[in-house]
Amino acid sequence: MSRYFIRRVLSLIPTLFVIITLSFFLIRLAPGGPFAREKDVPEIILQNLLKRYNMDQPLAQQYLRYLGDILRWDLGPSFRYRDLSVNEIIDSGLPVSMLLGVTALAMAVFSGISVGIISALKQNKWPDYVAVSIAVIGISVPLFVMGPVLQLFIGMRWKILPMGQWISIHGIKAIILPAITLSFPYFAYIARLSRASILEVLRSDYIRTARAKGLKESDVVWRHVLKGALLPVVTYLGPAFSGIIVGSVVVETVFLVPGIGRPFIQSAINRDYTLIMGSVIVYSAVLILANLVVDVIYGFLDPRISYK
Amino acid sequence: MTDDLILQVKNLRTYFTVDEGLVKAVDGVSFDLRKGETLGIVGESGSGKSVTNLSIINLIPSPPGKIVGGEVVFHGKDILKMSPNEIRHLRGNKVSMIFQDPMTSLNPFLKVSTQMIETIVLHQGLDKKAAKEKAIEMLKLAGIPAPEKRIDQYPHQFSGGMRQRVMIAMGLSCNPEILIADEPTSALDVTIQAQILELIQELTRKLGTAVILITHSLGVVAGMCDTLCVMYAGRIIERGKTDEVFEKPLHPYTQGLIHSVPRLDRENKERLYSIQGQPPNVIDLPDCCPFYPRCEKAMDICKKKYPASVGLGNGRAVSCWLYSEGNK
Amino acid sequence: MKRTIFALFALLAVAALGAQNFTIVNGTEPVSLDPHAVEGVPEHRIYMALFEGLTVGDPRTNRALPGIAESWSFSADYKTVTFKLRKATWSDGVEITADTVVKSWLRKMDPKNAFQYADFPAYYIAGGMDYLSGKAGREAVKIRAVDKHTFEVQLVGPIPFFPDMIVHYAFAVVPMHSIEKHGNDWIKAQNWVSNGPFVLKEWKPQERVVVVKNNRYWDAKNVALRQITFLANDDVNVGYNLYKAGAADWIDTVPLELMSQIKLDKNFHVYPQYGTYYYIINVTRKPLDDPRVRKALAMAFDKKVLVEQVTQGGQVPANSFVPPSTGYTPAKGYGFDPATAQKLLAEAGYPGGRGFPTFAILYNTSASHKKIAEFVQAQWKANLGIDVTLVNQEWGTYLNTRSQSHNFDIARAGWIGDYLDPSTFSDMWVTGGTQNDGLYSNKRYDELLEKSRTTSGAERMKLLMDAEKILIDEDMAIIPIYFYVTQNMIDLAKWDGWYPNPMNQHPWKYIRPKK
Amino acid sequence: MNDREILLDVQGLKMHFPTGRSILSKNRGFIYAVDGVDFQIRKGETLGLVGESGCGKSTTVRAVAQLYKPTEGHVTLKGQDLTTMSAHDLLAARKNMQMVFQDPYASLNPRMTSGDIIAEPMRIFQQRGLLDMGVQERNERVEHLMERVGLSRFFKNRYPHEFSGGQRQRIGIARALALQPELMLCDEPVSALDVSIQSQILNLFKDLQAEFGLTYLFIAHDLAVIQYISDRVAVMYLGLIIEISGAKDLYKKPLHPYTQALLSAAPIPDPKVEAQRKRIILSGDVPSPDKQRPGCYFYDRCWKRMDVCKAKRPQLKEVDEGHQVACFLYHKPE
Repeated sequence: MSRYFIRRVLSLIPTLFVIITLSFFLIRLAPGGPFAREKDVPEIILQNLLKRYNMDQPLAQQYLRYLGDILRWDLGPSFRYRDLSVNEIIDSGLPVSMLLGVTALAMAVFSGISVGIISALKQNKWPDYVAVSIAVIGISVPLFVMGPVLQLFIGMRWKILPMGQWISIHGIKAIILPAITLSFPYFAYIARLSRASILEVLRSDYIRTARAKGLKESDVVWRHVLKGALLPVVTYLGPAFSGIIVGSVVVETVFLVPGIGRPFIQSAINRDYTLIMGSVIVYSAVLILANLVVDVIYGFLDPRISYK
Repeated sequence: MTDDLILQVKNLRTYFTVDEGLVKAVDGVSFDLRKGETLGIVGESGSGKSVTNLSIINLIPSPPGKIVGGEVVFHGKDILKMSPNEIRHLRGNKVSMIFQDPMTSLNPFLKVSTQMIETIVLHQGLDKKAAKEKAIEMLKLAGIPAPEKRIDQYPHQFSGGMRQRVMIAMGLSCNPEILIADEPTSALDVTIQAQILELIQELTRKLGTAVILITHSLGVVAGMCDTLCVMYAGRIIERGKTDEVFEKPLHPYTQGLIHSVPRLDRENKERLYSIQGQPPNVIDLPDCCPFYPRCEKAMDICKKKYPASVGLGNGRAVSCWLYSEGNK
Repeated sequence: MKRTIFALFALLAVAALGAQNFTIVNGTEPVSLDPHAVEGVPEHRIYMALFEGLTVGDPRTNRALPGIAESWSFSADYKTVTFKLRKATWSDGVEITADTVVKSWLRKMDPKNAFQYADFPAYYIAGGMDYLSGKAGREAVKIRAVDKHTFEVQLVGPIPFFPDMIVHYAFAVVPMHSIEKHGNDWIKAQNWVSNGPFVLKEWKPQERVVVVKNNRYWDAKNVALRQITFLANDDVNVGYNLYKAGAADWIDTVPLELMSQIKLDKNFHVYPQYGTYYYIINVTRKPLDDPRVRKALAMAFDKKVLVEQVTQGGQVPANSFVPPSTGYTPAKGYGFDPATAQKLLAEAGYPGGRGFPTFAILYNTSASHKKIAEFVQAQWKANLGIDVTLVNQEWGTYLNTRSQSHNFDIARAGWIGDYLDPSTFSDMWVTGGTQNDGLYSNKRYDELLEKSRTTSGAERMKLLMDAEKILIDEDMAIIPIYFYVTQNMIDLAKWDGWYPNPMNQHPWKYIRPKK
Repeated sequence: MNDREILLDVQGLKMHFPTGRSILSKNRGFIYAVDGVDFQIRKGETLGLVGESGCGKSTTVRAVAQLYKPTEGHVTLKGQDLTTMSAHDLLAARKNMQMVFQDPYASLNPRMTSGDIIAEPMRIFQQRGLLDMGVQERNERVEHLMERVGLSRFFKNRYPHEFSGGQRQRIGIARALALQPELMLCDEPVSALDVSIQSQILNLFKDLQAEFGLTYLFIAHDLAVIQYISDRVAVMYLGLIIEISGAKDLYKKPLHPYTQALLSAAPIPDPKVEAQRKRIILSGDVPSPDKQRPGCYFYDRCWKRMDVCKAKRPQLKEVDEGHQVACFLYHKPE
């Protein structure tokens, strides 16, 4: 098991190397550059800037230098935010996004599974209809509508929770609305997923066996249904986690959360090469690690899978 | 003789509502089961044999299924009128089931020990340790080598035959009075089938358990069963002692069935007999003999009314107008 | 009775205290807090709170008021300016001297630092370009500390508006002693030193910048606000919601789709801005190389309808490129005149638009640019019978197409003046100019501009006005569409010292709660 | 019978499937699904292939049909070696060799009508220029085929789901017949069918053989079915043929201990016979074919095993006329 784990972690390195190499050259193929402005930058300034960021060197040399820096976990200075290195931007934003993301994912998983269970056990009765409707709303209503609506009512009208800004101002309460908003589509998806898979497991032969053994329905559900039914949910957690960490731009904007999503999106618009690279690396690493963790959890849940 | 009667199924009817209409999966099935008896229920797919047996301990998935009538009298009490609690007390305890596909009938996520112990703890009130000992003992009886070790494994670590042994051990762990075996060997190879059938026979004889064996294989019935019910389109069309039914099948369907199977012990150089036509569509079946479109001896009356069961003594009965007094 | 009055006073005090904190939704995350490294409006607002240059902008007119410089005087030829510095200190008590100013400006122009906008001072200060381009050392730059409190600049020509110009952050004076000590970390809150009415309290990237009153500011007694919070958010709707919820006191953009409702709000202030929205024409491409065609295009859509029905935000239809300002009357240009337009097009060889090749309008992806382009497209089709396609590109790609490859026919553009003088507009269109994306070239225009650099006063203005006549009335090198307006929301019943102005610059030291 | 031409000749057929999970892991394993199989089928003859699941009988048929590229060995159909052919020649050769599958539902495209399904092989051969047949002619042939396999021609516009299992298998057979093949490879064609339908289909196979002179390679796990349909029977165990003989001979006088056990395990639908039968109950399960063994593959479960069986693998040898067996009980190890 641990050997498997180590091997998987080591296999990150070539994967990341390929991703870094591809991204490094691909982003430089995009038209425009980090110093393009609506007010054109005079040639003199441009030359000075290129020199300052070593972009006057041949591309291969820049690439090797970048690889060297990466090995020392130095992602370089941001081209746009002159005072900040990419490391600093990630150091300040990633923990926020992590906190928000983990909270949101926890909410999504907990409520999604609960609703999925209720919905499946009461199939085609009113709790199921209610749950399915909520799930449809969750999947179809975009975050940039969901967020402001919550803001408007809970934050502005009823003043129950802060409508925006982060922990440094409002304390832990600040996390609730953005987390709910962020979790909603994931919650909805997990609810649907778990409903469907519980229904499928409920129809399976081994549940018939469990019932034929005289087990109480609650034992059937808790002991026999859930473990198998939650496997698809676990599989979904990998992409969900990386999506929720890096894909929280809308929520970060709406609720003024100083996470990593906004600078990452901005980096692409600004052609902030180093920050783009940083975001690609972080995103890939989060995705790969999340999938690894999911595989490990999967291995614990499903005895048929063994890791050698 | 009557004292031995442990289960009486009377006019059982289980219907399913599907988009296309009403499926009378089981439509007026009656039979008796005596202590220690092995009863075979033979029929082709869709004939209602499995639904019959799930209905006995009220395990019909509802919706879409519903037991609409009849009685299942177990030791004088109608199971169908019992509370859910009472039925649960019967299931796995007095009445056990084993199923066709041992691959899917055990929970792949739980150790064999967990699955066996929970039944024993539930019905016999043993503590977990004693239950585990009992479970090991049952596995040993079921012919599983090194049961102390294997009990802590997961189902996927067992072969198909071994899994069916586990199912049998689990099914018999609470000394049930009735073991319902639903196609227990259909998914297994011939040599494994022989092992499992022998095991069922040996263990139930030893424990005095009555067996309802559901199968589509006439060969399995011939070797295993004392009595036999032949089902067609949700009804029992013929029943009797196995020997008698095989020796002198009365219903044209039974006759056809027996003759259409190639036999190992004979040279089948002449053409096989075969029943013409297709199995009936069981949705919205009219009240006629469902076999008449395929029957070589069909008469006018057959398409108008379903023939009542005619008792011929010694547990022999047939539902066919050929044998109804009123018709002759 | 006494007690009641006391309680009333206490209440007022609390209210006043609450009102001494000010929050603004400041747009995008500032790229830096280092005044030399910054660019853009959000950064400028923070700059105005934290720093004070030699001069500061008048809150009403944006003209120069004394800052570090108590006073200034020009030489007779307007080529040399001498600034008299007041006795003021940095927030750490270190004195601000003329030497600091010299070092600061040299820092801005140092080619090694590669600061954006370094060309701005370098362009006007004698020797600046030589230094910036690395052709000469710092000694070439003609700025010097005459004595501890006297600072002298030699300019490339007579520039009477130089004091107005240096309100811009490109001329910031920075605490060189702190920079020398802390290096790049000097902008961290714990190392913070500045000389503006406020000093940095905290900077949480992607979240907010908080500044508090600088008690060592020379005019501290006239600074009313205690704290200003700059929220980093550029989503119009989020900003508007924050404002409506009372979580922000000032926003400078509003959601377009709510415009009809917002227009009725008494706290919504629209004011002409020193900026123009226009279409650049690639004058090297046929048939756009024909001035008659360009004029026909300019005359063939109704800007009045455009601003009233499409942009809706109170923008002013523009027939000239340079917005009007004191002493400058813009070119007359051409209004909506489809008949003449058709005639011109016919003269150019395309009667009724027949035979006119299809060309494209390029714009960066945005709903409002798209709406405008669609309007123009429809009007050109209706009034000239010509077909135009629309091409939208993502920001970086669009910039590249417009400024590097020049691979476009007509492209949308906008220009906001850096300082309140027509030259910030006129300079763009000289042959080979950096901003000359349409590749326009007219010898006479270049000559007039060149001449304007060595003259001053009304004569200079005349030269610039004549130049624009060539640019617009004769050549129609670009198509002006409308003058930008500022669209602020701030409750002026609550806040004093905030005045609408063409540069949309509102120095913080004047803003105070209304009594 | 023996004087008839050999239609299919299979020599040294091996089919090994790699099980290594990733290209990085070194210890790649193999499933030795078929591990050296030889047999011939003469024209008009039916060879039954019988064995338990995992013995390699399906893989053998698929490798013969070139659905898998055999690891080793040669498959010669009408004198042409299929394993060395070009793709185009192989397609042409397929005209003489068609398959019928076990699951008639899974092997029929649910979105095609039965008529289209039956016409499809002809259509494909037409497209490739291997057949010259007008649309009219093709339609007539489809109708003729449907009638011949016992389906009304009026059903040709129906979709597979509208048919019962037996009827679907008839569609599958009609499709296989479309190109008038000489050899039919039948992979458990009756296993999924109910008893009463099974006999109909078995009779159909027999009738078609008589009418068209077809040759069958026929797989089933039901020994009685194999006995009924086959002229000769080959018994497979763990990827090898362990006994091959005329059907009558094999059932009367099975030689290999495995064949004996297999036959004795199969139930006979007659209580009187059953009551008197003695079963040879084999212990244990069929081992997984994931390793090659030096000795007899049946050694672990054999009740007549000898020391030599563990060390050496018996080869298939003729011990009676037309009756070959791979067992040291009948011939000495070399």
